[in-house]
Amino acid sequence: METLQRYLAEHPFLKDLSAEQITLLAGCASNVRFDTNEFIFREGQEADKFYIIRHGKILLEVFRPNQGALAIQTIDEGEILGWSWLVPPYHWHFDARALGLTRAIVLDGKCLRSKCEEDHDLGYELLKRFSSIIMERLQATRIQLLDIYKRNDA
Amino acid sequence: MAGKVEKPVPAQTSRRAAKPKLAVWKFASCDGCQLSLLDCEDELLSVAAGVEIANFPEASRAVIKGPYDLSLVEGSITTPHDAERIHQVRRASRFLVTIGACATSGGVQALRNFQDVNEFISIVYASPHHISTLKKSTPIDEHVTVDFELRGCPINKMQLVEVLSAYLNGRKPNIARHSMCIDCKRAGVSCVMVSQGTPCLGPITHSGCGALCPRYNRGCYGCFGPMENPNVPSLCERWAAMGHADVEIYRALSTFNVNAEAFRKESSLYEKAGDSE
Amino acid sequence: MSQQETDLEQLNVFDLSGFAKLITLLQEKGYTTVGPTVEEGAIVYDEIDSIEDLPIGLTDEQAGGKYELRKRNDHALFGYVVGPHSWKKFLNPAGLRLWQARRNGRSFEVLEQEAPAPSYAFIGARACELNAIAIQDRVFLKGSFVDSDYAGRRQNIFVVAVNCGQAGGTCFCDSMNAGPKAKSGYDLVLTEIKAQKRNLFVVEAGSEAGANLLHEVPHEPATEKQMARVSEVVSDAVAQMGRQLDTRDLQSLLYRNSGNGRWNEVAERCLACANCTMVCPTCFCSTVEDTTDLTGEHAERWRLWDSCFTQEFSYVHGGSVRSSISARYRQWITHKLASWVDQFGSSGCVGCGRCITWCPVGIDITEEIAALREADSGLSSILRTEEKE
Amino acid sequence: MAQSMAGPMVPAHYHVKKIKKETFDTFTIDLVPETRGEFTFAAGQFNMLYVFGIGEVPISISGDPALPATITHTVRSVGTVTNVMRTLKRGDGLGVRGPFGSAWPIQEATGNDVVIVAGGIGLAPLRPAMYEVLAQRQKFSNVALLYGTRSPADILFEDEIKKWRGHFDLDINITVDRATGGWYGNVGVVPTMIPKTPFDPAQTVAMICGPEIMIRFSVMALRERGVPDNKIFVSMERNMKCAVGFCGHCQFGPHFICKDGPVFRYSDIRHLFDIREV
Repeated sequence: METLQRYLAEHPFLKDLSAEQITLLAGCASNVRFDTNEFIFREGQEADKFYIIRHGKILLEVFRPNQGALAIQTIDEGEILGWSWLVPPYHWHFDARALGLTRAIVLDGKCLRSKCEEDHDLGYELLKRFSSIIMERLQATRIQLLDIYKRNDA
Repeated sequence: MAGKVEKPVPAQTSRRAAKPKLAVWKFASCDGCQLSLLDCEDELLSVAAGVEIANFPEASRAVIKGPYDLSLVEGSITTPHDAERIHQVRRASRFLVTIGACATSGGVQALRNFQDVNEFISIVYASPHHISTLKKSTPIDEHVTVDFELRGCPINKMQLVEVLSAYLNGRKPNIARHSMCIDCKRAGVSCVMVSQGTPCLGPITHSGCGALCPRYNRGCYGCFGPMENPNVPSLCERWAAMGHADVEIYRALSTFNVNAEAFRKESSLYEKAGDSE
Repeated sequence: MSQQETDLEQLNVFDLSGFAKLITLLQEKGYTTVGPTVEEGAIVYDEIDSIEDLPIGLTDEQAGGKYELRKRNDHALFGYVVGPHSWKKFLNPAGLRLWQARRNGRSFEVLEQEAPAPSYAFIGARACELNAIAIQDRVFLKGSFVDSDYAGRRQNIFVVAVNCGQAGGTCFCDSMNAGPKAKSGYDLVLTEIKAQKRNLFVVEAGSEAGANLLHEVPHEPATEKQMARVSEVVSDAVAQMGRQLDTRDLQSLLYRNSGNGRWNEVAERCLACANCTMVCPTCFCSTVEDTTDLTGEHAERWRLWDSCFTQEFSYVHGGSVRSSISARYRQWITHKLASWVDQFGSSGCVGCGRCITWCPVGIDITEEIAALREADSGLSSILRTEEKE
Repeated sequence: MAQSMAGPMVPAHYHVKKIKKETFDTFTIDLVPETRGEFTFAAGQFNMLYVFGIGEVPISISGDPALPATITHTVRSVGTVTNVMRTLKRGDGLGVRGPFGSAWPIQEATGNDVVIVAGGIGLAPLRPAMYEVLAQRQKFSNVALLYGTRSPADILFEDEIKKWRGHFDLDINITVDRATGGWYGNVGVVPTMIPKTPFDPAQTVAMICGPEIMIRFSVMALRERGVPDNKIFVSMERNMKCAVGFCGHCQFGPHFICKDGPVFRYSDIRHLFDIREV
């Protein structure tokens, strides 16, 4: 438990949170592991968690009828997986699958949501951090959509 | 329109095996563009050495069944039969190049696109019921995919030779899409519009004729149609400021390339004046 | 030797017969004499056999998009300014075969070049044009690569310059510090003065070749009165300048206004026809065309005058970088007046006014700069007010 | 006219030594001079390649500067000239003018971390820089290669990259925009890898080549990490006809890409990125 708390305190994503807030987060956190190709969540399921990847690689993909899964993005060690727990209606938008043995810290979103309602300072801090992640992902997706390496035959 | 230029062409160079088959097809037109090919006297032997002329109504009666490596298409689509036939030509052709204003923009016969065709027919023909025609004269690329468009009324024979050379050598034809003015200035011809007040369509017209009219002290008639992004409104305003009536502007834009969008769009603004005359 | 030194410094005078002799001498020395002559309502540069071919007694009236020849009430030989041609057509031809080659098995060989271009004697080059030649010299001769064709033509020319006695309606060489008095770049410079109904030319040598040639032309030392006329003639021209261009801070004005709305405004009028760049005596852009004959055995590479106003000019696979006319006009004027300085150490404009006269819709570079300046000062005053608040 | 034989527009004769297919639309072509001699160039420079009767195109040099006996280019066939070039056989003649342009700042990077960011065919002009860095690996601290392509099938120089990975002293990260089955690597655009790459922003020289948009966003990510603008180098692209500063086509603001570039210090051209259609 203590190592978990220390890991969270040292993680760049949670930098500058107070000791109390870290303790509070640690209270909602636990370690988890996924085997190769194991799904962490699937589109449409209730989103009540988020993950801090400690080791391994997660693939976000979208399933297209008749064409199978399309990879959208990979999430690496040190990065945050999942923000849907924060935004109603709290459902996952994509499938997330481990590309290899993956270890992560999972935080209970449901529990955090109610804590954020009680403690708006914490809520604000988390919202700030997650909104920048949402922004980065949106930006990356937009560039990806441009298909910049496409052939432009004369 | 003229943008879709090249498909990857395999190098044919000196290792040419069989001669590529060339076909010339005529749709609604005056045959003038086909004749440009015959007019290439100096080059004709080389053309004949380079290609097998498999179908060419103006030059020979021999008709060889397709497929053809290169089809030159002259004329616009004006009848239901032609609208079918062009698809057959496309299917039988590896490359299809349209030649001339009729094939690339509908030609002067596209003037009817803006009038009542049946009325024309009843005036012109003794037995109008024999006539089967479409309401509009349309360019080839409204019907099938075109690999290259060669402009002009008629086309410039040197440009035709250039397209054939480019085809035979598997390279991109050196056919510029800029204004006629560039050709005029390269040739050292003084601007007839500036120095003599002659109305000239050169600044909005596609290059290719070698500034033929200005060389003879005349304004450009726009035979090669609109250049790449032409600023037609600005030139027309200038003509008006020079004292040219709306009807003159309308008529200048309503000739061989009347159906080319940039010309049509602007001429329609001056059309009223043309009608009221 | 001492004789030549005197000539280089001293002003002399000759009359029409002296001038005629000068032309003949140049021809005898193997020069093709080219100069102003009338063709289809304009004064162009072409081969001239004698002074009879010059536009004697003519003048040109010029305005935005307008050029007209008129009779003068005298028989001046140089009573006009510049026309649609510039000397670049002789030094940097509109179309030039760079080389030709023939197939050689699986490879090719470049063939021997034909005879060199003729040596030209330029008769009647103006100060702005000498500056334009100097500007093109910097492009083709002074960089890391030397254009050997240009160099070959350039070193063979003989220049008989003329100081302008009048300025045209679109002239602004004074603003660009490029005229009307020729300061360098000539072998001989003439100033046409009238004396008792006679055409006289005050002549000054600008090179040893010029001084040597002058020896062979009958001439006499200029009188003090005649010498005084030279500066009067030039100052008359200055007073007549049809246009002005405020060059203060011009480079940064253009750089900081790349997003100015004025570009869209001028683009409404601009035809992107490229006339301005074709008539400009300094515009040097070209395109390269590789051609073949029908047999495919013979290939050539040609260089042709090109323009930043065409779509193809900025084509990078997939499309044109400058697809809008506003971007192309901005590119042209910014290059001409601003980035040219970064590239070659001087402005690319000599104030000859050709781009104004020969623009079919009369777009005026001096007017555009004035408008940009106004828009800029309006903008900066707003910014300043905002800062204060 | 007499002098133009020696002019900079006349190509020198070379012939094809080898053509190797890299991906479905790229190939690497090795050329040797017709007459004996070596071809020295600096990493980042380009040549004008002329196919007889077809035309000429600018192609960056992708070979090893330390091996000047052959010149190597990696070409994407996207036009008439490159389509024909792909069909050339060993022994076929080809015209070469060059080398032209500026070079990657290998000297300046000495003693620093090196971050090489490549997109698509943009790895080709950066490969000579990789060779030079690897040849004197001890002179640099961390060295990272961040490489993005459209799909796994578009990855260039896969064997070589595998070899580089085996050195264990390089950070090699490849990402694709579109993953296909069997791809277990990164998915996403190159700039997203910059925050995750270990380097000291204060002691880093970055070199970027790829589509202009990819350059733009990579620069942003590097700046966010704190890499100063004058330590970021980018290779730019514009229309080039003559390669010697005469034709004017490749102007990029006051710069000629052919002689002032293609490699620029970002701080020198930063302001141009703010201008549309420059």
